[in-house]
Amino acid sequence: MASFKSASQESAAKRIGSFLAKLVKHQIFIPIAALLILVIFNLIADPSFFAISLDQNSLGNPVFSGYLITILDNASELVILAIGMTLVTAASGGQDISVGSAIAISGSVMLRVLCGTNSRPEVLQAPIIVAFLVCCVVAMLFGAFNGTLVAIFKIQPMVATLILFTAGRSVAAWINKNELPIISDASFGYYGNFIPGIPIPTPIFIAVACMILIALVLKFTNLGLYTQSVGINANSSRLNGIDPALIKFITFVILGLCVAVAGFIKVSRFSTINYSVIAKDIEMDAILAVALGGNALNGGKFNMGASILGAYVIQFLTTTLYKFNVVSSALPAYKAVVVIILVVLSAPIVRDKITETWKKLAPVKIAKEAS
Amino acid sequence: MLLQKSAKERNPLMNRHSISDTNILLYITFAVFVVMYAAAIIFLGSGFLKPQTFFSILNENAALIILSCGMSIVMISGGIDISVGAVTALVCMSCAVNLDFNGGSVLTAILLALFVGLMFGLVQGFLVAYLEVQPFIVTLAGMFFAKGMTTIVNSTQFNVVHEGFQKLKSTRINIPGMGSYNKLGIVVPAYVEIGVIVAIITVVVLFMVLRWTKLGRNFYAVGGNSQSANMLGINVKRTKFLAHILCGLLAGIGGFVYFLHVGSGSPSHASGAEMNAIASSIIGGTMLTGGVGNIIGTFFGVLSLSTIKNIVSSLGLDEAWWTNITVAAMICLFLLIQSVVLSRKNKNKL
Amino acid sequence: KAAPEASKDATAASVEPAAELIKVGIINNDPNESGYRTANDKDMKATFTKESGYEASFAYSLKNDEQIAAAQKFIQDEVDYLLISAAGTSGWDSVLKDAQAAGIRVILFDRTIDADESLYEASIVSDMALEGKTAVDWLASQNLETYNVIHIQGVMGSSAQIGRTGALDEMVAANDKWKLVTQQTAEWNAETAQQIVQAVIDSGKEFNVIYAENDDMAKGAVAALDKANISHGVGKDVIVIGFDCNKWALEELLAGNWNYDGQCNPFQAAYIDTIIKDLEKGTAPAKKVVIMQEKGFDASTITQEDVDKYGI
Amino acid sequence: MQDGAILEMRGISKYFPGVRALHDVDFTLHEGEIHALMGENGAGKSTLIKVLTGVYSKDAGQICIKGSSGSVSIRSPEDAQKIGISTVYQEITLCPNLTVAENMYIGRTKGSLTHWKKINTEAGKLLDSLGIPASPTMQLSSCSIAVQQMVAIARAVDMECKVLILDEPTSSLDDQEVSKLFRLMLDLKAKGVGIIFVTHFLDQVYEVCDRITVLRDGKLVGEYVIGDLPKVQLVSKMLGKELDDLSGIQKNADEIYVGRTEVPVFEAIQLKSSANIKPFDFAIYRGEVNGFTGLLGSGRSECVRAIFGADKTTGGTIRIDGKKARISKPLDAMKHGISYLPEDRKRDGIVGDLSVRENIILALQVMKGFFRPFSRAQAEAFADEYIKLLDIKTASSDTPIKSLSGGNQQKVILARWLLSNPVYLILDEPTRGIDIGTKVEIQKLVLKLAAEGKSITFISSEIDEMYRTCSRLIVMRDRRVVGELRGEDLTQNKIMATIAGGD
Ligand SMILES: Nc1ncnc2c1ncn2[C@@H]1O[C@H](COP(=O)(O)OP(=O)(O)OP(=O)(O)O)[C@@H](O)[C@H]1O
Ligand SMILES: Nc1ncnc2c1ncn2[C@@H]1O[C@H](COP(=O)(O)OP(=O)(O)OP(=O)(O)O)[C@@H](O)[C@H]1O
Ligand SMILES: [Mg+2]
Ligand SMILES: [Mg+2]
Repeated sequence: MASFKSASQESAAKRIGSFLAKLVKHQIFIPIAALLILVIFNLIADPSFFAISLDQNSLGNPVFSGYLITILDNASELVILAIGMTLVTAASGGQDISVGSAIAISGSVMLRVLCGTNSRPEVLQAPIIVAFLVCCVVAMLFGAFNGTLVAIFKIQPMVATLILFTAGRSVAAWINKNELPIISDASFGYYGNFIPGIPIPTPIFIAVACMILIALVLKFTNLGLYTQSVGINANSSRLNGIDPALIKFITFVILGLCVAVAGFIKVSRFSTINYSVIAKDIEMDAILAVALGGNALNGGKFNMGASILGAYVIQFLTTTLYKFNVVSSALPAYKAVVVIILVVLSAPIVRDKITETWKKLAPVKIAKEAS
Repeated sequence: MLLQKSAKERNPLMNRHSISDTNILLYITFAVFVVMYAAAIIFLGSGFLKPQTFFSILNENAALIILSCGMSIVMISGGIDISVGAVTALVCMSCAVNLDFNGGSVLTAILLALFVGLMFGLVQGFLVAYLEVQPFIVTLAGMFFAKGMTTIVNSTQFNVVHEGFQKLKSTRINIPGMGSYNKLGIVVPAYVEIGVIVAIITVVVLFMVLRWTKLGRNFYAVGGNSQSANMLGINVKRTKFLAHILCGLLAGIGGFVYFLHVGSGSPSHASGAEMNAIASSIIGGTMLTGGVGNIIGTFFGVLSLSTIKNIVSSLGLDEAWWTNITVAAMICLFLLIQSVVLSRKNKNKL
Repeated sequence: KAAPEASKDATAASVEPAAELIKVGIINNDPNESGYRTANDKDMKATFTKESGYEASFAYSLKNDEQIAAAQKFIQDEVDYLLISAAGTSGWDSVLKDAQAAGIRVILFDRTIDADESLYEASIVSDMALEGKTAVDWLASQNLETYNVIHIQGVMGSSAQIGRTGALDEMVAANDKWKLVTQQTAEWNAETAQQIVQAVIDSGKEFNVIYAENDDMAKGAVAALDKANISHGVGKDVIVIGFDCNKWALEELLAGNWNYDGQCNPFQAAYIDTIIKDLEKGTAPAKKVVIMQEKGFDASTITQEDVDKYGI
Repeated sequence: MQDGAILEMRGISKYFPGVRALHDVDFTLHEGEIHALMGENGAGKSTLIKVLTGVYSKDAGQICIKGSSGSVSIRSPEDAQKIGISTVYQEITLCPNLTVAENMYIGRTKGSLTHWKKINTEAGKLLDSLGIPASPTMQLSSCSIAVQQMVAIARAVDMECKVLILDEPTSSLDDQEVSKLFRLMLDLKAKGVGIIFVTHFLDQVYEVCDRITVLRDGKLVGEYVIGDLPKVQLVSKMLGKELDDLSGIQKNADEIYVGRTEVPVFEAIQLKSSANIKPFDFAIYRGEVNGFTGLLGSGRSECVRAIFGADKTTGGTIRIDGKKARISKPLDAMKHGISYLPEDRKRDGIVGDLSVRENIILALQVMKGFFRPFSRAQAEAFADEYIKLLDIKTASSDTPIKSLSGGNQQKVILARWLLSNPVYLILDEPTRGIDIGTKVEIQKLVLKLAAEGKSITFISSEIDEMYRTCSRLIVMRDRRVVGELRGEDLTQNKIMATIAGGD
């Protein structure tokens, strides 16, 4: 009897072991594990981290607040950029480092259209939707510029986008002649903050909409197959009728669109812009999000969900560090340590080792329990 | 019988000396640099005619040259290191604190610089080579870490007053026959700083290492195709490890040269230097995809990049935004020339 | 050559300004950094024109090393004066020595640097420490029971950050009633400032003062307060302090949403102009270091005139 | 260790996720012998070699080498080289960015410096002596795949070694090169080197080998002295069943195609491409199988690439079903019902990280359109159908194609093009690296497709194969079409003569 029991337990343990091994091997495991680690850490350190309360804001509208809401809210732009960055990375095997600058440009364009010639208009000079569309077109044009350099002229993405990275913020300043446009119309602020009566920050909705959109696109078109195929082997792809240059170009244009949306949220948050610091260093975070999602930065296969989770991990981490009041200037050092721990844990070699030890340990544990 | 034609007859192409990708990119860089400088002399005149303008470029960029060399090496071996700028700042700050507050000497400062660089190289190299984590992420974390550590070491900026160091810092090597008259009619000799000598030695040594040593060739092989390199009997992991160590060490040396040039510690030192180093390497013909590159090219890459900036500041642009836009446009032009020439060459090959 | 003669024959030059333009190389931070910088750059541009006898070249960068490289270039281009608003305080002495050797005179504006006084003719700067002290003194005069301060710093190591932080740090160290709820750098960035304040709000910690080292960051902080329905401004829960006197910031003050704004005067060009004219005449500047006149504005006393006059 | 044994492997096992690549395999290599390692695609030959040379770590087993007591641990190809094992892997494993000479010497020279002059002259000598048409200073990536293969061989045989491993070295070589290689192998054998030789060409095995080890499904079938094992038995040992009769393959009567007047399915007039071939005329009719033949590098591949639009066409006209058409990129050709199976599978064929399923449906999917992806179930069904049809050995249709054995990768690519149901199918070396059983299957398949009315162009380095399947051969020399053979001209002798350019 006893021996039977232990045998069945052993096989159960094996099953659990192999399930875990499979899970651990799966790409999305990395950001999930990272999130879990952060959640557990916060739970132990201070459970109130997860409290969400319904308050009224200064306009008297009900709003949810709490760290979780803050994380979801603040991660929105990053999530949107991570979507585009994942596609660019997959198809071209490189990264776009100009997204921060491009956000400055698209934000500047948006405000320029809304403000007209006067930098501090009483009323909006154009409907927001028009401004947004113009801003989309401009951002996609800049995306197309990067895309052309990469796809047609075969310049490596990081260098090709270095051009816009260098010029972008100056272009943004030039668009508004260095004026500081400020929008006083409250409705413009809805998109970066709250829509009256809805207690959840609007950027969350926009981010979710983008996620749904990309999920639909990936499901109902071959974008995923084409980008991956081009990223893995452009030669083969061409011989199968895919135009690698076109696909690379398209991913950059899509990233341009993502930039426009992110830029819209950013300028809406404060109804104004600061050319030199808006979306500062966001390119690094966006790339980090892709990498934390376990995607290879030299192109090929990708997992969009993992990238998006990666973006949330970054914001979660940042907010956690703020919460624990880490000495501001030393903050990057802590971030670095966490990132390193995460990527090391997710390194295939390390994960293989972990599964191995787990497999070895599991029967021992069961045996102990049985005896 | 007829099937026994000699190999040469059968393949008409084989006798043609083919220029490798590495070399053609180098030629392009060199040519564009010369043309650009000549154009600057012709159209912008005075300043560019003076030898010291060129030497100033060297003085200002000695550290960047060294950092870019390290960057080129990791890039050739198929990786990237974006921590070098932040490591430079950390090196400066550590050395400054060591000299002024901890009673260090120039020697201890140099050792400290090398140590810091080496440690970054070791750890990053280990993670990249042996745990196979993507180099971009490892070194991004390295950059964050170095940034944080710099302010942990000391959060404000200050000039170093240490005497021995000041002496070293103000040592100038005059170049005979290249001086020029100043406004007051006195001859100002042309000079380079010690850092330039270090940089040139680095360039020459590394050029030889990459060209003639086994290790150097292994960098190319691993960058070209690491799987193949492994099967050719090259220890890929060790090679990558060494590339990062070398890059780290060069970041240490470059950091000290930077320190010697500015003579101060500050958290904002060398910010963005990694991007300049990457851009210089690429302008000099190193490919981010690995396996292609040349140190001499990198050297000219740095010079080209800063000449571009110099030209822009001499253009007398009236609005601030033109500065960056023009710099970007010129980089763009440069890359386009490179790209077009390269694709022409590849077309001819077929 | 012509240049040495011109400086020897200084009187001629000043009598007939159109004949011999004075070459100035102006090294500034990028004007898109902030409203302050934009105003400062405009002021310089408006002053150093051909009409007033100058041939000005500009170089912009937020990076110290790029600025130094630009300075070297101006030296080789043989400008007569080098006007510098340094991005960082350190690392300038060697290039200043080169300028001296080349017979080029240096005038610092807006920002001091850490170098021997003999290396420059004059410096026209804001006293950031004083700005900080004025603000902190104003805050102390509010006689709050306790001071729980959220301190949002600028880019670490910039002279504005050092000066404005120093005053607050001193007060906190010296006084038990003053506490820092958090002290973080937002690097002049409104978004980051918002995140920092948001984190404090989410944590439920008590605070009643926001000390932001510039207007942008104060704006970010206030956005976070608005979201959480924490009142701020005159007679409200939280005191908001900013710096730079952007016009929109002073309007916030006028509306009673903020409490205090420290001025940072960007208009140094006129001073520099006089000094150069003096130097050309052969007279040394009256004062080597000119400290800009600066005020602090209290929301309860500010007027529309102040906004129009001092807003930038 | 056995007497005279130079290498002994005992109880070797190697598992990949979902695949038992090797299970308890023994292998013994004697001094001065050529030992054939045989088996179907996916039998585990390459895996055994990679385990031996330290590319993969083994899950169980021991390796003993003469000269070192006890079992040795080989953890990397570097270790293997040090012990005296020199290897040519199945997939060419050289560095494309380095020169030919450097590829021959890197990783195996002593000292820490590279003597360029020395390696260039030595490489030059070696290349000349082996008749390899490449100069030492050429960048490897500009060499054809055959030349690369020969460079890899040159590198391996030049090494001072006790054991030489050749994993399908002959798959892209022509007869001349092969016989040169065999002479080399015999030389080395005389010097006491043990050679492991993997190939799917049975004739070659019987020409040079002394002993055969057969693997099937990762397990050892047995070790035989060559004289004891006739071909037929060897094949049945490999396949685990009798081979279908080769004589069953009968090409269509060719006479009917001579001087036919109907409109060709595809016709090219003075077609020229950026790949530097002389303009050529070409036509293919419904239900016809024809082929390009010629020496290595004579431009066969370039011709078909031009037809498919894989290289940029720079002149000439194309008619499809008599109507003028423009093919400027592969997609145009695909839309006209043309399919092309490229010769360099690794570079132009597979999309390594994608699954077998995605690789199979890729071409059809592209033709169907960007906005109309196949449903998962549909893709699954297609994949399963062809995995079964071509007997592709894969753990599942989700496995990334790069972890399949070489021959099975080839089958996947074939499946891809069959699935797209072409009118005109171009096969450039479709049987390269495919085992004898499947080879026969493929030849049959080609003829079956032709019988169904499809047109096929077939290129193979094995004249035999061409001879058996094609009813018309276009002969190429020096990038020029020099003749066309059909009907009774289609004899081995005539073909050789035309290729060589003799009249
Ligand atoms: N890296 C890998 N990951 C997973 N499976 C693998 C890997 N390499 C080989 N396999 C599997 O191991 C089995 C044996 O493959 P191997 O390459 O040794 O075959 P082979 O005998 O060389 O065949 P071929 O004649 O086609 O080259 C195959 O089923 C293959 O799918
Ligand atoms: N850029 C190039 N530089 C040098 N040689 C080249 C270049 N391109 C092609 N060749 C040579 O041209 C020859 C034509 O190659 P191709 O692939 O057409 O030969 P093939 O007749 O198909 O023979 P196989 O497929 O058996 O190699 C090759 O031998 C190759 O060496
Ligand atoms: Mg094989
Ligand atoms: Mg061919």
